[in-house]
Amino acid sequence: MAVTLPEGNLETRLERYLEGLRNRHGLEESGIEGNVVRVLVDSESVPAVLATARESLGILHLSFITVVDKEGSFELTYELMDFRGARVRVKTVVEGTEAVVPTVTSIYPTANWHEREAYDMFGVAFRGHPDLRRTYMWQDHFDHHPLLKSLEISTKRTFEGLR
Amino acid sequence: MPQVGQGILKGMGVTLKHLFGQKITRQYPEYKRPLPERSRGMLTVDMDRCIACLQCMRVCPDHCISIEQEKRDADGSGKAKPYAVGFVIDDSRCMYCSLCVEVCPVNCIYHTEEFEAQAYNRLELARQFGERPVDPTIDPKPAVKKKKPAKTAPGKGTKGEGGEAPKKAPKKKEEAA
Amino acid sequence: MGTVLQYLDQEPLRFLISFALVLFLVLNLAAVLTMAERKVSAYIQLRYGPNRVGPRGLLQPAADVFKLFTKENVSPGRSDLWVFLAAPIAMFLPAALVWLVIPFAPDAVMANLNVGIVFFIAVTSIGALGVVMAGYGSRSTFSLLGALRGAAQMISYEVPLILSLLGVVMLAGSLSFVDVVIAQGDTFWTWYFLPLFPMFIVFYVSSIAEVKRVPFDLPEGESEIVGGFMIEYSGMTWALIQAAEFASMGLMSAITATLFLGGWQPPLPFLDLGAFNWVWFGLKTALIMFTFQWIRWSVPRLRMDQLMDFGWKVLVPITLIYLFIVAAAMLIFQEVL
Amino acid sequence: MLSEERRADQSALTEPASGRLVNPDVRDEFGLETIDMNMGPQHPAMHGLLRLILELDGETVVRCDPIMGYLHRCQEKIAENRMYPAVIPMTDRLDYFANMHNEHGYVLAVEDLLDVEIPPRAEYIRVLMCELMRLASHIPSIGFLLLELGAFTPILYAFRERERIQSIFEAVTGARMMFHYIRIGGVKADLPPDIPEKIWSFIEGLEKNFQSDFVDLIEGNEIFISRTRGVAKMTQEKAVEMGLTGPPLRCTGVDFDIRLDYPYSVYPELKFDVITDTGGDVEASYRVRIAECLESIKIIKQCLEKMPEGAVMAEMGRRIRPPEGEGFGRVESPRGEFAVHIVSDGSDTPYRVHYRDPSFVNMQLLQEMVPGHYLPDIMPIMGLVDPVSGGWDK
Repeated sequence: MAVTLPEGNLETRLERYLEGLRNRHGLEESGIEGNVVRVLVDSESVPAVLATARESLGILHLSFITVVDKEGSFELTYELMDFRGARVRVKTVVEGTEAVVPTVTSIYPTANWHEREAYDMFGVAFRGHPDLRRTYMWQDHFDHHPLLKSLEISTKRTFEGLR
Repeated sequence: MPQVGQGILKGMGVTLKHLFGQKITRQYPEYKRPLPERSRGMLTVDMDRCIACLQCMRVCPDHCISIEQEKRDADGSGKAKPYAVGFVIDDSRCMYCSLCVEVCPVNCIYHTEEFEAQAYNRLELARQFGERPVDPTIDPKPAVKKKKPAKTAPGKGTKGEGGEAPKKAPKKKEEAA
Repeated sequence: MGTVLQYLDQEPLRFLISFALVLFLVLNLAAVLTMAERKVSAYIQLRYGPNRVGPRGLLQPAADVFKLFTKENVSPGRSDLWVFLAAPIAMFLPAALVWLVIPFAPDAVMANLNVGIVFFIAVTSIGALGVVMAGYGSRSTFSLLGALRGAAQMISYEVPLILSLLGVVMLAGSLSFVDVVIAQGDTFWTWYFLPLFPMFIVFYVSSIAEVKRVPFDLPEGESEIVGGFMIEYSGMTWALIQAAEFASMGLMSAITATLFLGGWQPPLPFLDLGAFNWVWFGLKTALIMFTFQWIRWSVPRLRMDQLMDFGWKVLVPITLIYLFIVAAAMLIFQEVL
Repeated sequence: MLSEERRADQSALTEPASGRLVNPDVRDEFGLETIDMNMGPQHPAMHGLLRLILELDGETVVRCDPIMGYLHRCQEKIAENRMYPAVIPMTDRLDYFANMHNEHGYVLAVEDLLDVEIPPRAEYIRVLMCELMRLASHIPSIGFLLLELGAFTPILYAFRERERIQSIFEAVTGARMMFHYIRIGGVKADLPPDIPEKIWSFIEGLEKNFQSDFVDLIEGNEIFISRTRGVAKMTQEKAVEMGLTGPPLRCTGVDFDIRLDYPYSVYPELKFDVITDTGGDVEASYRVRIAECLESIKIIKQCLEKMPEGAVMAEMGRRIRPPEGEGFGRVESPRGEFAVHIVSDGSDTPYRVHYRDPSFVNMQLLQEMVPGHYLPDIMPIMGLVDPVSGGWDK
């Protein structure tokens, strides 16, 4: 079972991706920047957009999911790569401090751990995730999400005055 | 399976060759490898040249340098200038990133070839350089303030605090000396 | 065992002395072998090995033993203590006992049993019991897995081991080690490793498996089950297990040298050293031991299913077929002679 | 011991997305229960601090659940509280077998924000260092694979070569592991004058040893083949689905290499091949790593030959304060795609730094591939993924 990698010119491919995404979904914002197709979508339509990207446009690789805490809202970046020079960056903004985003694990199975990590670090819950546990932090007795801006860490010396 | 065992025998040939080959162990405590010029060992300070500008203290990501500053007319020019009366480098924190060496305007802090930093007590690793010992357990740097976007960097406007903190009497003078 | 009891009746003093001698020899052999193992591994790996204690590190085994004696003997909280403590002894004793019947030189054999080979087979198979005891007694998943692997492996590999011994017995016509050595003659082309070459290989391979060394060290499986059955041992109990391993390794080398490489016999008649013929025995044993160590540091380890496949589907058929060939050849040549 | 059909049955039982059993109460034909086993975090053969919760049916693994976080330092939070240049020494601590690549990835992301022109000599030095680092990572990882299979010797031969590379690094950067060498806008210092010669002689020595110590010793060994061939066999689709990159992906035959497909630095000016293999198992990944070492040697030679003269640091201000925006850096680290995403708010500390570490993503393979294999097969699968503790735990 070999996978087919996209071929052809980079520009035409980028155009194709942009058109393909535009035609099927109501995008809030879109454009091409260098070798990146930038797309801003509503958080509920993320799985649909990613499904289009994988199934009909043939973008096979989900590189990472970044969550940015904007203090009041979360910005999620899904970086997709087609293995041949083109990138698709799907962005979505979720309001609120306890965000819930639909999962994309059924489309990109590799998102499993990315989403677990995002949940662990930010408390962003992914609806429909098969195994939403913490990745790094303790499973029980730890209620914080370390990368939230509201969690202040001490930048002083560790163990100050303790030795 | 025509060549069963051939691969194993070939591998055993390689090990047999090495059995009689040149050994590469260095007998460490007796033989010490010459260190290259750029090697980054433990830090040391030339206190005569230090102008107590506190830049190394501020840039240090691990908060391992503490400097106690005082206005003093050290060079006899009749003008009181900042003078480092206490200077401590805590090797138990230092990560040898060399940022302080690069930032020093008078090249008075530099890496030596010394790298054997072992002690029975973590406090013994805090090496004092000034005339007066500084308590290494107290952090002279303020915590990073939460910044607003596009504002000046943390660290600015916090000058002076650095010198004040360690002025409490050092608790463990005997170890500092 | 009747002969042993007879011995005890007749010359109790001699028996006790021999047994003490054997213990002394085996323990020393284990110490020397640890040293040799470390040196060989070091030289293969471009290192020097232990070289700090004594001249060229030769006193390292003494230092090790001293260290192990002074260490606390920790046993796991919920272990079956008596089984846990008895297991190293059950492993060590068989490895030491068989040395009683090994002929070092024409007259230097502590108990010249006429069923020496049967004695050897019977006693070594107790070793598997020790492994199971250790694994069961420590009450740890890793130990249990190691013990089960060990039991399965040692029992499986006993089959080709015994079958390959049958060839020797058939050729020599005797079950006594001394008779086997004498039957091999004092020229190296009449030694049994040439006419019985496949059996020699099978015996060698299954003896590696029997002493649980790479590539058959699954019961230990350092990178999978972290020492397996001996994971919970420390101090002297651990040292005893270690001594048992090295003793049985030395034992297997000695048996290989005795049965296939002519024992104390010199390779050519004019090299006969008379009373010093045990030197030949020692040299041959040392050579086999070195090959054990050489293999140990050159190859990776097999998996359990592959190990079983190899034992039952390769070694056993080879031995059976060759046993048949040997029997046929003997029949034919007897007619001719 | 389970029959082949039963093993196939059990892999069908596992759900594709997470690798957890739909029906965890698996009993074999005698009604015996499975046993739980806890491997790690203190396990001599485990790559770093990883804990695997295993469910065993005899020697067959029916469930494998990796637990991470024993080395988690929250590097991303640390980076948020540091100035841009002071993050570089911390990236060294991420994947500590590919420090140069981490630095390079982070620096590329900051330069993406800043829009600076890097002097060509600095670019060549970066590539030279990165390829040396790749050698210093691939060679020990071959040794680790063999170590886990029970052969102790190759790891020492591998470390002999790695130590030589580290000596070169020490002469260039001043440290053997935590280099802090690649800086925003260039590299810290030019190569010392005698270094090209040293690298040439090292490469000559390596080429002399490579065949015997890493190919002859291992490749044809029947035990090695039987332990690795067909273990963790995966299709291209599976590998792509899992998000694998680097040698684990290339060993299935997908020729994806960021150095060629998403070119950065001076890789477009250099000639090298993407190594692929069709096996898709542990043995194939070993062959890919061996061949990539040879490719790296090729790149190092080209770098040394083409090395231009000039400055090694771009002209930039002392204080680095990128404009608001986002920066991406992506490099091909020895383990796969290492990507850095920086969000800047215009101050001199980053607002958010995200590291995409290949060890972390590739480790999902364990959850997926291990069930259905025997217990000893976990170790070669770890050798296929070759994760590094500092990488997956950030």
